Formats: sequence, structure tokens, C-alpha cells
Amino acid sequence: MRVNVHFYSYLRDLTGCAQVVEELPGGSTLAELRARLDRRFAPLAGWGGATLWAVGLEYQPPAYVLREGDEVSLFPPVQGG
Amino acid sequence: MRVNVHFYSYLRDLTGCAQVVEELPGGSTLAELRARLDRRFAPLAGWGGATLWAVGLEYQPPAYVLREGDEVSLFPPVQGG
Amino acid sequence: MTALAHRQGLSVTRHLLITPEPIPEAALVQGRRLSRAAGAAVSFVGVVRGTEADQPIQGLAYEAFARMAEHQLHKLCDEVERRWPVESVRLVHRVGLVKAGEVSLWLEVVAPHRGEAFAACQWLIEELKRVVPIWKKPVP
Amino acid sequence: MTALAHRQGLSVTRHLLITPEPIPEAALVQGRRLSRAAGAAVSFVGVVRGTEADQPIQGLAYEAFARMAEHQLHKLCDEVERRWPVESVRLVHRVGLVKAGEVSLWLEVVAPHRGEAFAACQWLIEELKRVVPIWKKPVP
Repeated sequence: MRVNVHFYSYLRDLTGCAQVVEELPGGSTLAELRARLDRRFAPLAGWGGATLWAVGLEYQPPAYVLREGDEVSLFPPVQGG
Repeated sequence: MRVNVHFYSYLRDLTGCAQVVEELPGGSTLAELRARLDRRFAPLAGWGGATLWAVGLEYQPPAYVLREGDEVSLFPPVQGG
Repeated sequence: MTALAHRQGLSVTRHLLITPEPIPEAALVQGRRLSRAAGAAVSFVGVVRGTEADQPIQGLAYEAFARMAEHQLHKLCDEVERRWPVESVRLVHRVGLVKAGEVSLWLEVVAPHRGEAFAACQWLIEELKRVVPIWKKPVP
Repeated sequence: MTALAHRQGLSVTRHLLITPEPIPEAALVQGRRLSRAAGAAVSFVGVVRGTEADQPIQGLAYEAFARMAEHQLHKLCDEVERRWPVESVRLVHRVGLVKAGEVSLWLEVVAPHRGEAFAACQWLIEELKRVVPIWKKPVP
């Protein structure tokens, strides 16, 4: 299955990429997606900060099971205000 | 000695008086002034609410010793805002 | 402004007013002056509610012992400046008849960070309601 | 508005905006609408400080994941309305370059009494800084 992955803020700077399509086995989790992304984007693997995950407009934990067409977002801790 | 006494808000309504001059023995306290005022203004004696005292622009306790010419204010608990 | 800068004597804006005029809120907002250290402005607007003890009222009649009220407000601001690194405190309290829906109190505290701005603003209101000689009566 | 009235479905004003435009603070203040039960309006204004880690900066560049930010803000407002009897929540967050001294966040909560207005306003800012996807970078 395919998911769309969006990077924001410092994670976009690290990967040099705003959006990428990732192909995964059915039933993969966000944690498994992260392992793939870390291989694809070496600087992301070296990112020492926290990473937040959203699918669509909601936060999800690493154990979240992805579905075909999910819009996944990765970003550093938020800092509004 | 003489002091000027000012009433505010509900205490002015009770006494029907905004300001009065009171003649007292030297060394009298605010508590002693209050006893005199209660005799002079019966409704004040019946006032069940708290009374705050100021001399000049500062709050003072009942034991405060008055001086000639003091400007004394009596008022109910404040309610600004 | 840090507490240190404050102790070093950088000036703190202080604007305290008791007035029978309507409070010009938008003009007060536009009149805000900020240092480069200012990060947070917290304001409180007190509005006269349209009911008192469940009865509709026209408004509240505010009365102040004005000279003492101003003196006590200055003492409260002195204490605010001792406790928190505020850079500006502006307070306007209206007296006379304030109709339902109108503003009776406008207060703004500016500080480097929001925690101290909120704390100073809330403390100032609590103390104002405890020691500043202003009273109100419902006008039916 | 009491919590009961709120549960009975009296409408709560909710105005949430993420915008690259300067925040029209005075117009927002003048645009406030109050019910007869409103007694307190608490507002927080976040201002970009002129220094970051002791270095002078030109400003902060704010970036948002806008659709998610708006969705998360609405969820926060839902929770505010469950917890406190607020009658209005208005929030404007600016994105793009916000120069030092300019307003990045404007937030106002209106409620019957000040305690709940302060509590809701402070809670909303804390949560915004925890869950609303907006980021900033200093611009030297």
C-alpha cells in the first residue's frame, strides 16, 4: 500500500523534502514507516529531537496501523504562540 | 481635639451624612471614635456589615490613636472591578 | 525586561486612572508601547452584567474615594513591580453610572513572558477588590 | 451564561483564524459582542521579542500545518466549552514573518466571571503550545 508522508519545519529542513510517497506492506505501523524513512533520509535517523506523528488531522501513536492512502505528517514539537 | 469624619457608600446612606466634625479627648482611638459615632448615628450602631477605617489615605486598625485634624474615613467592604 | 533590569532602574510604564468617562478600549490597545523584551500582554476587561441577584438592572453606580483609591492602586503597582518583571501596568476604572454591557474596569499588564503577565494581572484584580475604595450599587 | 444555559444550547461565539496578515487588534476589540450575562473578557497578546538566545533578531518566521492546526484548535475550544461556561472564544494566530514587536497571537475569552475567563484563556494557550501544529524559526 501507499501512504503520503509530509514533513514540517525542522524535519523538512533535515530531509530536504516536503512530501514523499512511501510504499509499505499492508498492516504496517507508524513505527515501521519511521524505520523506512530513517533509511531513506539519513539525517532524519540522526534527529535527536522528539518527533510527532499525525494521520490526517489527528495525532497517532507509533503503534498506529496505517491504511492505503493515509496522509501522514511528521513534525517536531510545536511552538505556537 | 477635632477630627473630620467622612462616610462612604452604604455608611453614608445609613447616617444620612457625608462628613461630620467630631470632638474627642486627646489620645482617643478609632474604636473610641466609633463608639461616639454609634451614639450619634443610631443606624450606624445597627449596621451589621464590616466597617473599614482609613486615616488620610491609609487603612488603620481600631487601636489607631487619633491626632488633631485627622481625616477619618468609614466605609463598607470595597467592591471595585 | 528581566527582574534584574528592573532593579537596575529601567522605567516601568504605569498608567492609573479613575474616570467618569467611558473607557476608550481600542485607543488604549493602540496606545500600547512595548520594549524589545516584551513578549506578553494580558488584559482584563470587567463588564457590567445585565442582572443582579437574578433581577434585570440598568447598570451599576460606582463610587470611589478617589484620592485614596489612586494611592492604594499605586501601592499595589509598587508591589507588582517588586514581585514580577513587568514592564507596563495600565488600569482604568470607571465611576458613576456604568450601564449593563459597558466596561467598568480595563487592566493590562505587559511582561517578557505570559506566566508573570497572567500572575500580575490576576493578583492586581484580587487586591483591587480587597483594598481599593470603590463601591457599587445596582441601578434597577 | 451559566454552565446550564450553555448545556441548554445557547450559542457560543467561536472565531478561530490562522492568517499571514497583521492582526487587527483594535478592530477585534471593537468587534466584541457580549450577552447580558458577560462579566469578564480576558485577553492574551503574544508579541515577538527582539532577541532570541540573547541575540537580536529581525523577527520569527511562523509556519503552520493549517488544516490540522484549525482542527486541533476547534477540539481545544470544544473542551474549553465543556469545562467552563464561556460565551466567546476568539483566537487569531499569525503565520509567515512576524517582526519583533509585532503580535503573533491574539486570544480573548469572554465569560460571566473572571475566574473562569482567566482559567480558560490560560488553559487554551498552554494546550495550543502543546498540540497545535505551528512552528517558528528566528530570522536574524
